[in-house]
Amino acid sequence: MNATTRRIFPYLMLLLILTALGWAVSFGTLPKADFTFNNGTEIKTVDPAKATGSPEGRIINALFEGLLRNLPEKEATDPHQVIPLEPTTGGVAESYQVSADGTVYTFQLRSSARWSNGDPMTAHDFVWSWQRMLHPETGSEYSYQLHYVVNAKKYNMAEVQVGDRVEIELKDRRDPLQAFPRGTLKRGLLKAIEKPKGSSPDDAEEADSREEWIYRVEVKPTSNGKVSWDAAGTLKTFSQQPTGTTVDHSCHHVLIDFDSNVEIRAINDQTLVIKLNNPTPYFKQLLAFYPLYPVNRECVEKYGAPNWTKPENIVTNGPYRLEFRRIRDRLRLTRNPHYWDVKNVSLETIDALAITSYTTSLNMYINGQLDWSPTMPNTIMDLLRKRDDFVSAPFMAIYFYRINVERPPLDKKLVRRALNLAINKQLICDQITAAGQQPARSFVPPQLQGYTGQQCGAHDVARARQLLAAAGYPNGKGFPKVQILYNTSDSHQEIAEFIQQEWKENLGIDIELRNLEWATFLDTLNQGDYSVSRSGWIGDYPDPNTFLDMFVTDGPNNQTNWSNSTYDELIEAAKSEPDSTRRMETLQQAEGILMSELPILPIYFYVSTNLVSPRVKGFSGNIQDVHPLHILRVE
Amino acid sequence: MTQPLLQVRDLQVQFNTENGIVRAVNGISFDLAAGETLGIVGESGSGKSVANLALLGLIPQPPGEIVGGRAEFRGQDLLGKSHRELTAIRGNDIAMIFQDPMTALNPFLTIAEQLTEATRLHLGLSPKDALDHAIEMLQRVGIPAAKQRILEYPHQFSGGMRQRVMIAMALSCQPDVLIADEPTTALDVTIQAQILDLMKDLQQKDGTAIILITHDLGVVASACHRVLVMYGGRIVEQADVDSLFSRPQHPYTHGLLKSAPRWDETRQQKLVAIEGQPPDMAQLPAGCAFEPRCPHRVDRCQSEIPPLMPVTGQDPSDDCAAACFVDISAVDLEESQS
Amino acid sequence: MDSSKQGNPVTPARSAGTALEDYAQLLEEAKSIQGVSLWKDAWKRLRRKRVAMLSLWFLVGLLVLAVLTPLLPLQSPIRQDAQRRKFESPNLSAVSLLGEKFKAQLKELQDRQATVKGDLRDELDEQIANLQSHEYQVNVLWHQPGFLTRGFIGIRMAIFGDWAIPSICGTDNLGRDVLSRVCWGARVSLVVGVVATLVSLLIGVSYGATAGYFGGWVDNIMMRIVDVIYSVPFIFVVIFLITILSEDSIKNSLESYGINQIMIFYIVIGAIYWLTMARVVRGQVISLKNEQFIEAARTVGCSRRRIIFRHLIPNVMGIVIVYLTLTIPAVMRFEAFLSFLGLGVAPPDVSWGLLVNQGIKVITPLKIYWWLVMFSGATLAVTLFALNFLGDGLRDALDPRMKNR
Amino acid sequence: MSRFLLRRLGWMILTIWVVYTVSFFLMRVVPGGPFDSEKVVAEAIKRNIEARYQLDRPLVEQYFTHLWHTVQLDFGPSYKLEDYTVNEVLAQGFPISASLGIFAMVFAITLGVTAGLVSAVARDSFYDFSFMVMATLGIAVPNFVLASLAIVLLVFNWQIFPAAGWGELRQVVLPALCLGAPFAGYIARLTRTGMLEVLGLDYIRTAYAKGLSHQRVVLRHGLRGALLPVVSYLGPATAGILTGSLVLEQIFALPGMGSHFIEAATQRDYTLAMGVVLVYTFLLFVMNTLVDISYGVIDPRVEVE
Repeated sequence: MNATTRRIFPYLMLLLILTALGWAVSFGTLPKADFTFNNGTEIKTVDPAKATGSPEGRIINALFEGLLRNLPEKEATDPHQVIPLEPTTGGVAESYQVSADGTVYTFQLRSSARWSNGDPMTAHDFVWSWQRMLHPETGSEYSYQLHYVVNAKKYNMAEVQVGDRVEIELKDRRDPLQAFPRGTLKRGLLKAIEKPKGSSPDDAEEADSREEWIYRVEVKPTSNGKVSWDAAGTLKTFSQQPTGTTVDHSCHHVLIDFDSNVEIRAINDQTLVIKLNNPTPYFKQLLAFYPLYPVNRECVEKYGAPNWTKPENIVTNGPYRLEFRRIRDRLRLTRNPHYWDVKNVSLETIDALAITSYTTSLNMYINGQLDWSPTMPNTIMDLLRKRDDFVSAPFMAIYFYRINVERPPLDKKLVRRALNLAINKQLICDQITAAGQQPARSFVPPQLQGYTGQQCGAHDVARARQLLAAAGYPNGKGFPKVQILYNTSDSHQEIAEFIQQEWKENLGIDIELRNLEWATFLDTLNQGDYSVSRSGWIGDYPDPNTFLDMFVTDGPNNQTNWSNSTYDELIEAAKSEPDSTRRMETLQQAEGILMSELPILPIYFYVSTNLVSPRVKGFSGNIQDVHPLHILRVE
Repeated sequence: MTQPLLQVRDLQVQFNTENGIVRAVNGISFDLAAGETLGIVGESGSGKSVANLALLGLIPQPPGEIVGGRAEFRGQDLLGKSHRELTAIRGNDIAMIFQDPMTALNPFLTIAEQLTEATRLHLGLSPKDALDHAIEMLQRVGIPAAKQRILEYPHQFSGGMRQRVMIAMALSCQPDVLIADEPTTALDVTIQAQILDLMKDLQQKDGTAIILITHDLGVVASACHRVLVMYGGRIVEQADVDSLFSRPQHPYTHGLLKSAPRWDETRQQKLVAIEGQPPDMAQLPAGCAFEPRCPHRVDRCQSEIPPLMPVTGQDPSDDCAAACFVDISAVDLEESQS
Repeated sequence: MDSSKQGNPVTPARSAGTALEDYAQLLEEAKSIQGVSLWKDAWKRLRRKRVAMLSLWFLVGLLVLAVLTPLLPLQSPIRQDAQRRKFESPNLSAVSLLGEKFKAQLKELQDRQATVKGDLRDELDEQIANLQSHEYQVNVLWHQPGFLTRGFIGIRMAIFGDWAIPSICGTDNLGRDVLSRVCWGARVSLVVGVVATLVSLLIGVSYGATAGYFGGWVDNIMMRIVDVIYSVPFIFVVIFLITILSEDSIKNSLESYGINQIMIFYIVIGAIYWLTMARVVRGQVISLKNEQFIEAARTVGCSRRRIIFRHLIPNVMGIVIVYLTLTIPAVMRFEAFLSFLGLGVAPPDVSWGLLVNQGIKVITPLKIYWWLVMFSGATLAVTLFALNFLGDGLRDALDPRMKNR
Repeated sequence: MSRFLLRRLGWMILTIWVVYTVSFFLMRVVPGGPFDSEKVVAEAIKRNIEARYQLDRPLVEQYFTHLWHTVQLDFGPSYKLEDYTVNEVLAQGFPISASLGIFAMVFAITLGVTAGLVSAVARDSFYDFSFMVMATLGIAVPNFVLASLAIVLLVFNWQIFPAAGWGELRQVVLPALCLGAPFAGYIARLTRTGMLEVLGLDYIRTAYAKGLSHQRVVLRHGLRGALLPVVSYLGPATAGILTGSLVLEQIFALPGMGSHFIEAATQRDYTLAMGVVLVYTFLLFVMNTLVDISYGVIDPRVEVE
């Protein structure tokens, strides 16, 4: 290297750094929005079919609108008022009827409902959106919310039986990686399924070999998009991945025919009819819950996933449009001029920030950068609680400990009950969480209408010691080493430390704490590789069922290895029980079993915590902790 | 005699170290006349380098400290000058060459950059003029292809070449005094001669006075007019070069001469090393520093420091002096006869 | 950089003696000079540095304090009393070891006993007795003390009884005494810091020195490996190692060898921090190995091992120690970071990293419980300060090149 | 030089491949997958989701498919940010992290070198002592503690800066200061040590003997040598700044790559984590190459080979 390069080099570097600095400060900034709130984290997606979680819910509720809409019963005058949310016809449906047996819902759509590109909304939009949601390739986590509809589950799980009317999608998609728009569809009757030899009946292996199955289908003729099911068809063979034998067509899927099997029907552009398997009293709630919101077919099929969700492409039907999005920073919403009720939408622009740190969120709120912060550090909760802008309401969610009932000594009911009695839950609520949470003695939160929770024993150390002694561990002697599993966030650690201390002091047993980061924690829990584990559950809809059906035998969310046939029967019976009072009684019986067996230790019921700037009007508390953005105003 | 160019009187330098106070230079005095080459001879640690560095304020302070004395250059006391005043003299009026050409040049800068620095500063040359001047200087010190090589870095030069560069650098402002601190020690013998010749040559052309610090008596013999012999931070003998070699007046000088190999001596003749170790400068003996090693010591040597006295029986104009209580010229004769 | 003249171990013979006896004599002399070893010499020099010595004594004191913590009349580091003692600011009001909570518990049991009869009464009797037993109290106040610690605690109970130092550093959100937690945390943090750093030192120095000394393709490959490891996301490595190692079966078999989770911790941290050390050492070795004294050692016929360990490593020690003083803080902070991720020490064990993390949570614009971050933070900072100054002192003392200056 | 760069490129590709492979399998060995959630979905639904991302394929097949896409610089869709591909996430996050990092680095170097120089020149003076105390403090105090204190002081007490967020210059300053502080401390110490060492060398004496002023000697003759350790520290410092930004991006709510990485790693967003890792690897490699070149630029004795 010669001296000249050497001399120039520092200046080059300087120039480079200066350019970089210039570039760094050249980022444009958006004008301040009318209303800014912290959404807690970056949302996974704005696609209603794929979203889960309440941050997603807040955004999708603003961007989209379902048949029904959860709105407060009345206008809030004071943010501290608790005003229940009800699924109302404030959504796309103008009115609806439910059949006497509670299984058939008929909706009339609002003629004024429009997409944000100006196109009218029709009942077909819902049919297509839900078909998309149920389609296996969409991979919707919340697709089970539609399983109440006749045959929806079968379609979702790609179950087919000989004799079914099926739809077959050929491998001629525009883009093989996009499930929509779909390739050519053949419809017909499934005549036979040929499985390769030696495939075992084992579920997992069967699923693996499924691609090689050969389906014999009598394909029915189609004219003008109508299938003549009664006409004679031609026999064709299909397979996803034919090996060995040749088939007529290779295909993506063989599913039951959606149009003729799944009971979601658009009678005309304005009328939608849905038929359910059982009377499901909370189905209205589900319709007002964001996963069942519709998406725009034209937009989805034109851009494909995930590009259709880009601000420049997306077409929505809610009060807001998506204007701008910067990952893990903000999402800017602007009022949708095509919204049917746009005159009642007050805020022109809304910023949803994705701030994960509680302290940062609080800092920004105090500093005036946020108008609403749903998160805050719980270390100073007692100070925050005294503030006038602290809005709190009971929340249909429970904090509890799962117990792995297969691990001795936790397999003994007496031990579990002793553990439960030895915890001073009141102290946890008063001193650790400190936001007004209620100590839990039942599993179902107390605010659900028409339901009385069944309770387990209250804090009683003497009794707990007696029970433990009866189980064979007087003074905790001989009690094997037990671990509490928890993940690192919030006050989990403090609560675990507290409970560790409680059991040590009151029962004389030594507990280890095992702290894992989130993904490992979930995996460990799923694998059942724990003794006691911190858990939480937020109800999807205000009904005891969302809490109680968790613990049926082998339920995916059971995870305690607990199994009780009476319990299973009661939960199943409640599902098809048309009478609401009797249904509630059945569920109460089930909870009674749960509370005496105690595969879980209820700790406390959550409350929602929100810091809301006094300039914001129309904000009120409710048990879902859902706060529609389009009804908010600022002064 | 005319006023000497540089007059050093009773220079004392000490270092305050963790091991105590090290008295590196204990009151030395000498004069340097224009155009003269003065050799300073002594072992490592005898204070010869420190004394000269002290003149230019180049000893690190702290731990170094000039405790006393005067050093008049053109009638101005160097030791009393401020840092700023000294920088105007350094390199301009008094320049230095150091022992190890491998480390004395800045490895990070080109020869051009290092050579033009002083001339631009002291002579106020423009960059272009300074470069031309530098090339000329390099040519004068005998570096071939100076025009190209001036853009190279020190590591691309051999040791001898680097010392030439050092000399060119030192002489580029035509200083009155050049202090050469062991300029040839680190070089091959053939290169040594070249460098010495070069210095002599340049001296003759520019009339620069040179202080040549060395421990090599051969160098002294070939290059110097006058010699100071230092031991333990003091001058133990001063003499013109001929007298020194023919009639050493101090036992140390004597020892030095006897320990140096000479080309004219037979192979059988053994070299005689001076026994013992150089003195610990932190704990100098109360008397003569050479006393523990001296073959001619007398009782007095242990308690009194012998002053530098003109040598008796010499021509006073020769300015010969030695610091010894014993007149070794007589003793020595006897010894060599026996 | 001329080290030959500055007194490195092997200096090229300056005066060429001609006869054998001269050599013998020279050797004799050299031996008499070399009497003081490098380390003794360094210690002598270190002793003169006041700040470094102060730091050293501070660290030694801290170490002793950490070891003797169970002997001190501190409150319990784990006993909670969120009801009565949550967020007490530093105060001098008298406390007892068992505290108000214990009295309340006892009183509650006695009150209850007075009202009931029969079966439950006996049970309550037993409970009261249990509550007052030494065994129970030790178990409740300290987390699974080891054999030695139990002994210390016994002595502490015998000497000081129920008396304990007031909460001069306040209490935390669960009502635990901060002073006591800081003291107990020192035990974990110091050991983690020192051991992990030593592990990284051992790996890093030998790796770096080898790569640097051999040079060429060996160096190239070894350094590329370091580059690769640098880029591997350590967070996965840590999660992977720790989850694997804390799996029940593996954990039990490790525990039978006496390796517990904290031990795993050191190894993981040490295994991550050796990379920088290796690089630094390599760079230094490369610049040193071409120096004359190494050349000299080679000509004298020293083995490679000897050259690396006797000549190169002592000379890179200076820079290594500087990096060491930078690594220990980094390790301590990393420990805090791991605790933050939930991979650190498991409560109720405490470490300073854990305490600082806890303290951070209470720095809010509304209220700062300053004593939670202040005392743990200050101890951590002062310790790191001391480490730093000690490192500086050691460097000056150890660096052979500083000798003649 | 070009040969050097070519060889480096070769090494880089190899390194990236090794890192890719190690991370790929490491991530999948670690317990937990991208589609685990607290509400467990039925096995069949999970299968559907995994099939969508071809996670049901054999691992080796996944490896080669993904590797092939990666070679074409297509990192695939993010598993947790479903509306984006990893390329889009990186394209949004990178400029933010980069500018934060550049600010922090510039700040660290400027402050560190200045403080180190002053300390070395005025050795054992009051300035030396206070600068070194500050440097040690910078190293000793974790940056998140520093950030919390800075927020309380500078945001709430004196209201100079906004609490968090991204968009304007004012919002970068505080995080960049907190991010750069420990590195400024390191650099100050390295500069001081390096300078002290250099100031004792012969050529510095030569420079003084030439009659150069103190300032000129220190800056022109001393600085380059003293900066060598600093320059070689810049490689690790880049790595440190990249990881340091993980925490600070969260505290200051900056949407940079650091927060993407932490989230991706803890949520097992394989593709995104992989994308960030590879970008980090690339950056580190480029930075290390730059460091090596700078070494050659500063020290002519070093042949860039």
